[in-house]
Amino acid sequence: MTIPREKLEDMYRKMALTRAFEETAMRLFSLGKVHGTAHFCIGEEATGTGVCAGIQPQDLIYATHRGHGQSISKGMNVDRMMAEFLGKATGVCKGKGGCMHIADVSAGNLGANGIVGGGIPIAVGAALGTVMQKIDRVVVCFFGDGASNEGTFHESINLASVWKLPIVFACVNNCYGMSMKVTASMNITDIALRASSYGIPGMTVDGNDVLAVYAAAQEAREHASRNGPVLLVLNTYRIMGHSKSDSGAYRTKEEVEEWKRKDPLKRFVSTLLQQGLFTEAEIAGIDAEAAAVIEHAVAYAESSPEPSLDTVEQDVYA
Amino acid sequence: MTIPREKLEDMYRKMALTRAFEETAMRLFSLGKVHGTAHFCIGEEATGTGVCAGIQPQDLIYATHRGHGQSISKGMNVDRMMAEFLGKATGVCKGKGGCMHIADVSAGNLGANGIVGGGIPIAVGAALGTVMQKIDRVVVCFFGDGASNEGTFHESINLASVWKLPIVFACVNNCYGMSMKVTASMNITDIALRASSYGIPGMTVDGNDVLAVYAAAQEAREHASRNGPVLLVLNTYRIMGHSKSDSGAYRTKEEVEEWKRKDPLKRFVSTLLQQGLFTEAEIAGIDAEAAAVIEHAVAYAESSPEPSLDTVEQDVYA
Amino acid sequence: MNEITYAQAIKDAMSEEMRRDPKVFLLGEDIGAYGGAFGVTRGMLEEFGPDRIRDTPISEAAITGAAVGAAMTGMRPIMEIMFSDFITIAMDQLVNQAAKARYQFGGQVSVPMVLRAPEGSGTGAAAQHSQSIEAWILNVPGLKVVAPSTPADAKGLLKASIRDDNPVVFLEQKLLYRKKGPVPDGDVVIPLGKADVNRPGTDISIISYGRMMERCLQAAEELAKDGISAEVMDLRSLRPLDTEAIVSSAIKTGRVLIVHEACRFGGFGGEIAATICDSEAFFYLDAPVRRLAGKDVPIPYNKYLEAGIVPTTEAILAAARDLAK
Amino acid sequence: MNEITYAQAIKDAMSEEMRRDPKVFLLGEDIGAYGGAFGVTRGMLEEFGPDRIRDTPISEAAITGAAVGAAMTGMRPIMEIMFSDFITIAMDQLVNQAAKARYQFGGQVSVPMVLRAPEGSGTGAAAQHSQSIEAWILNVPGLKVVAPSTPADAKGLLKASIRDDNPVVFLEQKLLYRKKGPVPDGDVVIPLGKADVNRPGTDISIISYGRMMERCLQAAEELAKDGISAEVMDLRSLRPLDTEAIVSSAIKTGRVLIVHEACRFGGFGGEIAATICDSEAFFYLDAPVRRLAGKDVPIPYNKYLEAGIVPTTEAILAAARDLAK
Ligand SMILES: Cc1ncc(C[n+]2csc(CCOP(=O)(O)OP(=O)(O)O)c2C)c(N)n1
Ligand SMILES: Cc1ncc(C[n+]2csc(CCOP(=O)(O)OP(=O)(O)O)c2C)c(N)n1
Ligand SMILES: [Mg+2]
Ligand SMILES: [Mg+2]
Repeated sequence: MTIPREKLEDMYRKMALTRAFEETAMRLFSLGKVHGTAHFCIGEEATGTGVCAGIQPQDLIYATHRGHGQSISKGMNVDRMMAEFLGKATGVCKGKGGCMHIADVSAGNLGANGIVGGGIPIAVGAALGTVMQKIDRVVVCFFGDGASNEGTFHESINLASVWKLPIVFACVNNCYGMSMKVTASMNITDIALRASSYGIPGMTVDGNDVLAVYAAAQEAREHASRNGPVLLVLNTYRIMGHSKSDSGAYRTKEEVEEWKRKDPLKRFVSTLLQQGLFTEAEIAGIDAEAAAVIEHAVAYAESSPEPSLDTVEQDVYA
Repeated sequence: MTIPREKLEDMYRKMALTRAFEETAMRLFSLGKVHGTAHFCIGEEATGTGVCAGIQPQDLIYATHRGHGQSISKGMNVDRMMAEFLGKATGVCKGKGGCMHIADVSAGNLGANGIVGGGIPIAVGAALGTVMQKIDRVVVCFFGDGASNEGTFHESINLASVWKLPIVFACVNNCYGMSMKVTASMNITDIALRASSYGIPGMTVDGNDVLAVYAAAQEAREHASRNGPVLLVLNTYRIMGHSKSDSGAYRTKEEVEEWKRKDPLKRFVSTLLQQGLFTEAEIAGIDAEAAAVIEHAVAYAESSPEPSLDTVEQDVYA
Repeated sequence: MNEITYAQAIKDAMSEEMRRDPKVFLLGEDIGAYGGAFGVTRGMLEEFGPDRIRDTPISEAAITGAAVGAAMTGMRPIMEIMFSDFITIAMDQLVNQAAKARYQFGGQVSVPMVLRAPEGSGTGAAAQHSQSIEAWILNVPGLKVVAPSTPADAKGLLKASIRDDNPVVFLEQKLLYRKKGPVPDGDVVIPLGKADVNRPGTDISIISYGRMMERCLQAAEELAKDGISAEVMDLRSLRPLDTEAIVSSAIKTGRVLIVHEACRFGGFGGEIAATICDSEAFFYLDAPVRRLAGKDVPIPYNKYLEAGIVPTTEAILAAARDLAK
Repeated sequence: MNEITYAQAIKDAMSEEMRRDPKVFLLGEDIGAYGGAFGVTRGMLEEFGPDRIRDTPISEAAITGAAVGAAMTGMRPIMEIMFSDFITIAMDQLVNQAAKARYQFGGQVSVPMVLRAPEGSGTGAAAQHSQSIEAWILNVPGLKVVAPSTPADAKGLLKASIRDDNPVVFLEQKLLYRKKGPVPDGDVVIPLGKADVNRPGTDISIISYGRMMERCLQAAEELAKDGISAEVMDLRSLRPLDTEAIVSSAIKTGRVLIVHEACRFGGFGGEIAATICDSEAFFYLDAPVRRLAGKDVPIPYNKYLEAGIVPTTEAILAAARDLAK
């Protein structure tokens, strides 16, 4: 695999930025600066980054409630993202959406969804619009292992398959849907098997290996743009609690620790170092840069005004 | 296969009764005696009869909008069924349900559903109740090829599979969902493939061969009662229009004619005759008996009173 | 001015809009060769082809979501739900997605789609195919809801709905499909949010919409014979609602009878009555604001029972006479 | 009499009923080891085991249908939908199946199930996790709908709901979960359909339910200082509705203010107002029947915006003062 250095650097930068964003977000939470909840993707960064790296700039993504990494990897402005997280007027959704509804249409991110499985049919619609408008574009729809048990998963993939739409169904299997282990929520161990219900290819990849995800995403995109839908399953793990209100009673500390050792950032770094492509100093530089970018975002967000109550009735209707 | 003669006779009787019921119902329609619509299963009789023959008396079925054969085969009283069809007070649903909502709880028929796919989760609930009440019983849930594209199909089978419930999902694939050919509504040719999404067995059988359906249903029931759900696909064909308002513009006459030649009643009769189990006279006797039973049902229904308007507010709440 | 059916008017509106704007397309179950369960789209496949008249599998949530997604990315889908009762299956996509996308994303997107669905009883289709479901979706900011009662309104309001940049639920009236009425020639668009005073009057306001309009007008005709001048108002668009027209009619007559087919309890009649009673009109009321609506039962199959649960012309007449006393 | 939280009261009701009746069981997402998104079922798995406290995959339609089917065949399921907004996904099963089964099958079956779901804004969860959805399901004959405002009511009404032979939607109030209140010891069952006059009064009736009750009572307290005697009524059960209590309070005071958190347009306030204005109480009204409700917008994320769209104590006070003038 010969990936240009800039591409590798960009991928690591996105992962580092995601991690820094979330660690900062958690700090803001503990400082009582956030009203609401958040769903962190720490440990899953290779999925959003690998997939977004493997598609094209004109492609669209539909993100999930656990979508910080997906959004950042698709090129979202973190200042406006952080401002949205803090509910500010300068937020990408003017403070009305919050982190469960991050969207950045200009960057091709059509929005995170608070309804598990709720975004899947919508992504199919965007793929339909793509074909009908004869645009050279693929849609990527992210969703979780838990979401793959919703009826919308089934209806949507079936519909996309009969219409042969250019869409990649990217299932981030982080082993849990809230507290339910994936092995308890379904009777199969490889979610990609479900592709066979729709006569489309299913692919399973190690979701903690960003290079593997990247390669798989490229292949899936290629297939989708020519031959229709692909189900791409990315196996990974959710390190943090489900959301801010999770006591973790449903899993063991050992299990979490085991997966912490598989940290996708560390893993990517060691590959990059081993292959002599980057030096430790260069990596540290990217990390520092990510920290600075996020620091800037926090300053931007914190100094931004709250939205005025006058705006509350705006944008209900177009 | 050594099936007792009475069993064979009972199976043929149910099929003949179903056919007679529907042909009579169509006549009543053309006489303007029916308000509403109906969905006929002519050509599909082997599915309802074969499945109901293969299960036990204590088992429950959930029927579909095309459920005359399912209901009759489960042992429903045709007088009260015909009365319901005509909306009479003596109807099994007191004239409130009509033929889209035929149910006969005393005979283990928990009801037909007007919502495509709407009965599937409910059948799962009955199977859950079965297990929780430690009853020796299996639930059979009928639905169509079209229904297998509804989200409820997916959610329900998945739920039943993780709970290993005693349920047979009986998919009557009659090649069409209203006007949409099954090959256009999904990208696979064997619906039983969908079982693999849930880690349960899928079985496909010639739905015009009542003996094959019977054998498959026995096997499926056996599996369901011990090891959990089975998806049993019965391939057949809808000879009549979808409902009373179908002009048939979406298929060729040749296709229909071809399937008419595969009539499940004729086929069963020729097997019975060939094997020397029944004489032509005996078959004619069963046919005549079926005609008489249905004639009686019509007389019963026609002489029954309309429900009084006083009853209209009854049974909204228990 | 042509006499055409309500179904034809709907088809004409769609066809004209599709000829005008390549972004408009149809999706739904059995809308192609079959022509729709009520024949509304018959012939459209032949004119527009399968790319723009899209038959779908039986998957209401996916169909609705597909419309939302297509609308968010540049298309103007018209989707059909075969019976309004089945909106329940697509309810999340309609209510939590279509209605919310614009607001929750801070105005970044709009969702210009129309969801057409027939409602009402009278066809012997029983509890799951006969409901009038408007109240279930009228408490959802972000949606618009329309329920035309004549071919002319059906055509003009559907054109407005298709051109609207918001999700519009267009509730067709099953029993009106075969009714004929005059429809003006040409590209006539009727703006959403304007009630129509079908018959002006001074003694009592009868406010209704949809299938009940015909009965209200018949009752008004009878009332005239008694010397009672009834004003009959067709709301046409339920959200946005023409509160101004409602309030001024109530002020004028002082007596209001609200009529709808949907079940009474929790029905949209409550909103209309409350609008009047919390307005200036309150001070002009000479009698209680009366609601006449469907009985609070699921729709029964038997035709006498089925007919017996919706307001009849006689019941409207009796209520109006009683009110006007 | 113990001081316990609203969440605890709900858990106690379920636990006591489960001990009493082996047919009662729970199903829903993350109700087991996790204890439910709001901790309501915490500890129940330990007491009752996984057979009766059933964690499900994320499949709201199947969960609801499973409850319907289990209820039709002898069990008494209590199911949880994590946020009331997600009822939309299960809407067909609730509205077309649970509510219709008995009627359309001519009384052959009953569907004794409870669907619990929390509603309301105030948690920073934005448009898809904060709605008050009661109006969407109140126009459905066959369903009952309950919305308790105190721990005591939550317990007593939930017990009644579990023992009811019909599908009951039990709408819990998210922001009340942690609030404490006195709950009588023992097996106290509060019948559905009875409003509670929390505070009797003579000058104005404030009619509300759910989370807004607290604010209505605060406002009444303030009004008393002005010499205005406000009667505050908690409807508790929305269907069946205690119309008698509503009408007689309106007759007594002649001035009515209806308050709810749900969006105003098409909200349940309309039914309450219409009930009054089409009753004998109409003749006793001294002022328009006023509704104070949530703004007609999706729920925004920002906490000031979010707080700004629901009626505040001050707004209730101002409206009441204005009405009582
Ligand atoms: C329809 C719906 N049901 C339930 C929830 C509550 N909920 C939010 S996230 C979540 C788990 C989703 O699991 P998965 O799809 O695997 O995504 P993950 O959270 O693991 O990223 C649940 C149950 C919801 N938001 N929407
Ligand atoms: C949810 C829903 N969508 C659509 C319909 C209209 N409809 C009734 S039967 C039918 C076809 C169902 O196809 P299938 O499941 O294959 O059963 P079949 O009619 O072929 O027996 C359709 C679309 C319905 N009743 N319910
Ligand atoms: Mg997950
Ligand atoms: Mg079929």
